[in-house]
Amino acid sequence: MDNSWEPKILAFLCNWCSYAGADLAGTSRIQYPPNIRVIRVPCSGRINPLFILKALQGGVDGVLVSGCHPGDCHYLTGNYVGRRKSATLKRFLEYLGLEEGRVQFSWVSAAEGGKFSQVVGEVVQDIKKLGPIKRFVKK
Amino acid sequence: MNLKLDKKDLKPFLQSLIDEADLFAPVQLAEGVLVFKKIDRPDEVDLSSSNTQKPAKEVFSPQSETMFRYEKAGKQHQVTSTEEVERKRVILGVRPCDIQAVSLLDEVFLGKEYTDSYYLNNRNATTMIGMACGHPLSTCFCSSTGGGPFLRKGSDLFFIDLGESFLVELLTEKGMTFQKSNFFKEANTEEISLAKAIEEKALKKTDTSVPVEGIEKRLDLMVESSFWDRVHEKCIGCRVCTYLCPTCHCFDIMDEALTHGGQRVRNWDSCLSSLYSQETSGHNPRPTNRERTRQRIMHKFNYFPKNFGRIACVGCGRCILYCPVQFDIRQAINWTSAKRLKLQRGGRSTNP
Amino acid sequence: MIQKKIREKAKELLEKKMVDLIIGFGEWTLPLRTTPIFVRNPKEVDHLIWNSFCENNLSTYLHKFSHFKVGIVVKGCDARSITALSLEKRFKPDQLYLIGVPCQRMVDRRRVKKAVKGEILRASEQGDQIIVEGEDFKTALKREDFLYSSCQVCTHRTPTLANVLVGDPVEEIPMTETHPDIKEFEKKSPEERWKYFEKESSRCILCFACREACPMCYCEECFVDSSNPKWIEKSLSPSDNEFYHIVRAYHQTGRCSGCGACERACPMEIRLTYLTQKLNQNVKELFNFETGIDAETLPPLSTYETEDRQEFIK
Amino acid sequence: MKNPYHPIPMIVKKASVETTDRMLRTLQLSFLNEEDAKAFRFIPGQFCELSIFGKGEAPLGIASSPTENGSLKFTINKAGVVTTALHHIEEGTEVGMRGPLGNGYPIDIFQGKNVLVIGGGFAFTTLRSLIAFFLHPENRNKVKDITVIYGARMPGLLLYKEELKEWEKRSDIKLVVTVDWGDKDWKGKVGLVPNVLEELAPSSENTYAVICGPPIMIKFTFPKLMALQFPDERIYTSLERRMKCGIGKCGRCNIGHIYVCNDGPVFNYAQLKKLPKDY
Repeated sequence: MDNSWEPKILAFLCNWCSYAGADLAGTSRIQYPPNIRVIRVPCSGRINPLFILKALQGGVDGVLVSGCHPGDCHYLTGNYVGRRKSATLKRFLEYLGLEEGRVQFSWVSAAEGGKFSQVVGEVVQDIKKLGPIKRFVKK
Repeated sequence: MNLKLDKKDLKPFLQSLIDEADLFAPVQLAEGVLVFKKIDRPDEVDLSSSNTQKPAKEVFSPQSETMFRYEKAGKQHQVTSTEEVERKRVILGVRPCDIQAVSLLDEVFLGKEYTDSYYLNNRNATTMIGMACGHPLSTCFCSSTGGGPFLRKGSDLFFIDLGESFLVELLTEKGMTFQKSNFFKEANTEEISLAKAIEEKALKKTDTSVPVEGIEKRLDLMVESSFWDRVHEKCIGCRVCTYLCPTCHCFDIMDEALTHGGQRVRNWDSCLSSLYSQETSGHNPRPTNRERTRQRIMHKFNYFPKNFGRIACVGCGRCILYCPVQFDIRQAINWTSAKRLKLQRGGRSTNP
Repeated sequence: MIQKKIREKAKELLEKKMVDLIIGFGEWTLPLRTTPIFVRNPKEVDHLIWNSFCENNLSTYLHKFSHFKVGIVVKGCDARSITALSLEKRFKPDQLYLIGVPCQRMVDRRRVKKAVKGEILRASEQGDQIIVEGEDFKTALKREDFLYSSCQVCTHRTPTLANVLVGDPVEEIPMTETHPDIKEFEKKSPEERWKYFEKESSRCILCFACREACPMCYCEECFVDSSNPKWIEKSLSPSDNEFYHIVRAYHQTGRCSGCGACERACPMEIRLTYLTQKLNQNVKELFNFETGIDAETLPPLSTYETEDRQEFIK
Repeated sequence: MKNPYHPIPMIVKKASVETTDRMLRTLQLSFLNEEDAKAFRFIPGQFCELSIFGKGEAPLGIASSPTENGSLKFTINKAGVVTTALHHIEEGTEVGMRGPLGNGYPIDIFQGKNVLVIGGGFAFTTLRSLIAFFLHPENRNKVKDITVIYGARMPGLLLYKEELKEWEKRSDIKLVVTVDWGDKDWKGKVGLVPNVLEELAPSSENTYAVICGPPIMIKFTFPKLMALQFPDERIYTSLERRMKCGIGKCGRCNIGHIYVCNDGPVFNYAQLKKLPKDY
């Protein structure tokens, strides 16, 4: 594979935890790979599966959805509802034959700058292994 | 002079067509699912089935057709048209119903004040090789709608399947250019009379009982009839009949944008979809399935004859065969007529 | 027997004016098929029939008759669709009267057609056989061999929550043991699986018959019709076709009764039930939920448990 | 042969917001190519398909008069994707235009007659074209009296306010502007269009009525015209339907066998009566 290829990853971060976590990583000077492009959403429960699919169709190599830990949701239950959507969507996409790891999920709180950096690092590693997205992309 | 093409020569013949032109012919996408497609290799062609799912109109008015591409240049745009057809085309294996349907599309796309350039170019570039329908289905009623399984009108060449060979008739100037073709041999009298026999048998088989005669006048009186309250009931508005109909020609124009440019495309559309006539304000002149079903039937049997003097149905039977709920257009026509004619299989239903 | 009971019940409901109309199946012009019919007059109940060709899910029509009291002939799957729709508050409680038929499972007309040479002009049922006749042939086929794939794996053939059951309940198979073709499919590599999905959806002509045939697809505006944001382009491109089929199926998560109406409606014979069946299996495994079994449990994506599985979340 | 689906390139010369609710914006377009400008001939009542590349096309009535050379004016109601984009477009940007499409008002039939123009809301655009055409010195003697009744919901929603003021000063046109609800600065008439018509009671003798407005206004104005003894053939109106191609090919805008885009959009009431009530 071409070594110069760097994956493009879209990250949906919830406003209250993960986005703040990313912010903390930044202000604490914790390094993480520059492959992610962030879209801030009110809550991980706000994620419509259409967003993830549209991103993949548009050619991003991976999608990360990150929200508050269970029990910490600013809207009390948004991340619980989101969790069910995530679980079913992930399973379904993998069943269809989209590679495991293209779409990933995490809980990152506002205090977990370190965890955010670690999660992004792992996701980038996973997707580098998978290579550029070929299936489903609109040519 | 009558010619024939031996089936063992079919593949080389097809190859010669591919070398000369873009060849379109029926291709099997899955077991029993056929469409007209551009052929790359002769063995893709499948002439065994009686008709394709998607009609041959697709070659002339494709389901998705790019009208032009544009490229952004500052505050202006560079527009590149896609109307030219670069290579000659041959379409092979078209059934008479589909050919008759093309002549109806001609009326729409070529007629009146405006000529549709895309359609015209597709039409002009194409040589039409018709294929006689030796085994019409029970749902075929082309003989009722002014056509027939052996209708030659509209074909440049006409093939009749004789089992071991095809009898070939050259019908137009475009067709005559094939006269010198190495693949065609002279047919003997036996083969000619065999073709006649097949023709007679097929003619007997197609349904001539569907009462389309005078339907325009009958429907004139039925616009506000309670007839429509019942007719639409079983229709789920799924559009299959309109997409698979060889005479339906409605389309939608859309822009597809990319970062620095994009294209304007047109896609088939269907009067059975609620969005089809819905205005931006939310007002819909055809708000329910009742009005939309009426539009479908009235357009084919009343509006179209008013504009062009012919009904817009060729009796191919696709809408009957593929309708998920068995809406039978023959029965809808029957019901407009005082005398309800019997079909081969007398059923009972509260709707057509 | 069942047919007679359906007619009797329909007659009673219409005569007592308990319903405005009965939606059921009638005989019509094509062999191997029936057609949905709408009976309003008690004298017309003899049009109602029952056989192994009653393949439509009639609950689709309930959206059309939302202002009427409707009596409806339902198979197991249709009844479950109705329960699922009731959970989504599509009907008033007393609006429907379900005439439940324990289902013998329906015959796949396409498979029958492909099994014989020549056009089938007449078809009938005799015991466990399907007799098909054409111009120059007459063949008996074993009914069991020609069932719809969605019927083969059906787990609830006896309608749950019907107002009346015509016929004796049939023995059910539990869900865990079924879906052999899903098991087969899952053995393939992701690449092969995607290839298969690609091939199937490439035939799609975006006629949306699968959507319209589905009782659960009743959105005022389907995502494909939205112009702002525009999720998919409607010109046929492989990726947009796949997008449509992924979302159409996924939107059925926890809502699909597995009736197979989508696949039966498809003019291009695209396999669709292998998608929705898997979704059903997923919600069973993850949330122990089966669509339309009871009228209280909320569909899985409308609710949550704090203890839901989350091992996939980093 | 010219491809009827290819847009003519136009440049947005001037853009201005018409109404206080900012939902109506007038674009003045000029031709990018001289030969297109020369070839373009239209009559009031015709429409064009304006397009923004990447967004799509929308049919819009021409608001300028053929007598105003060199440019075209459109007043656009912000409703869907394309019209919203047309609201955001900057001056100097290229847009596409296909047209003129449709039949337009029957100028020749109006010759030597009185013309009564009744308009409501933003449907006034093509009526403005018609009025401006007849007010042009070259054309003013083609028709006799011109009477205009124009209504809007509120004073702020009136179109072409400056022009209305000018017309009011002229003696060769009788203009009545009315609003449903006045405000503290409004000195003009307050009242619904049908009522104003009744009050004004113009003679139907030798007169053609042209009426264009929201369906509810049309519904109540027609009976008033009938009461004034306007025969069906002398009442003209312009219809609106969802359109795509504008040239009678794509379906969808038909009412019976008539295609609004190509056979219309202007019809007289006698013609409309013969059509199915499909609008």
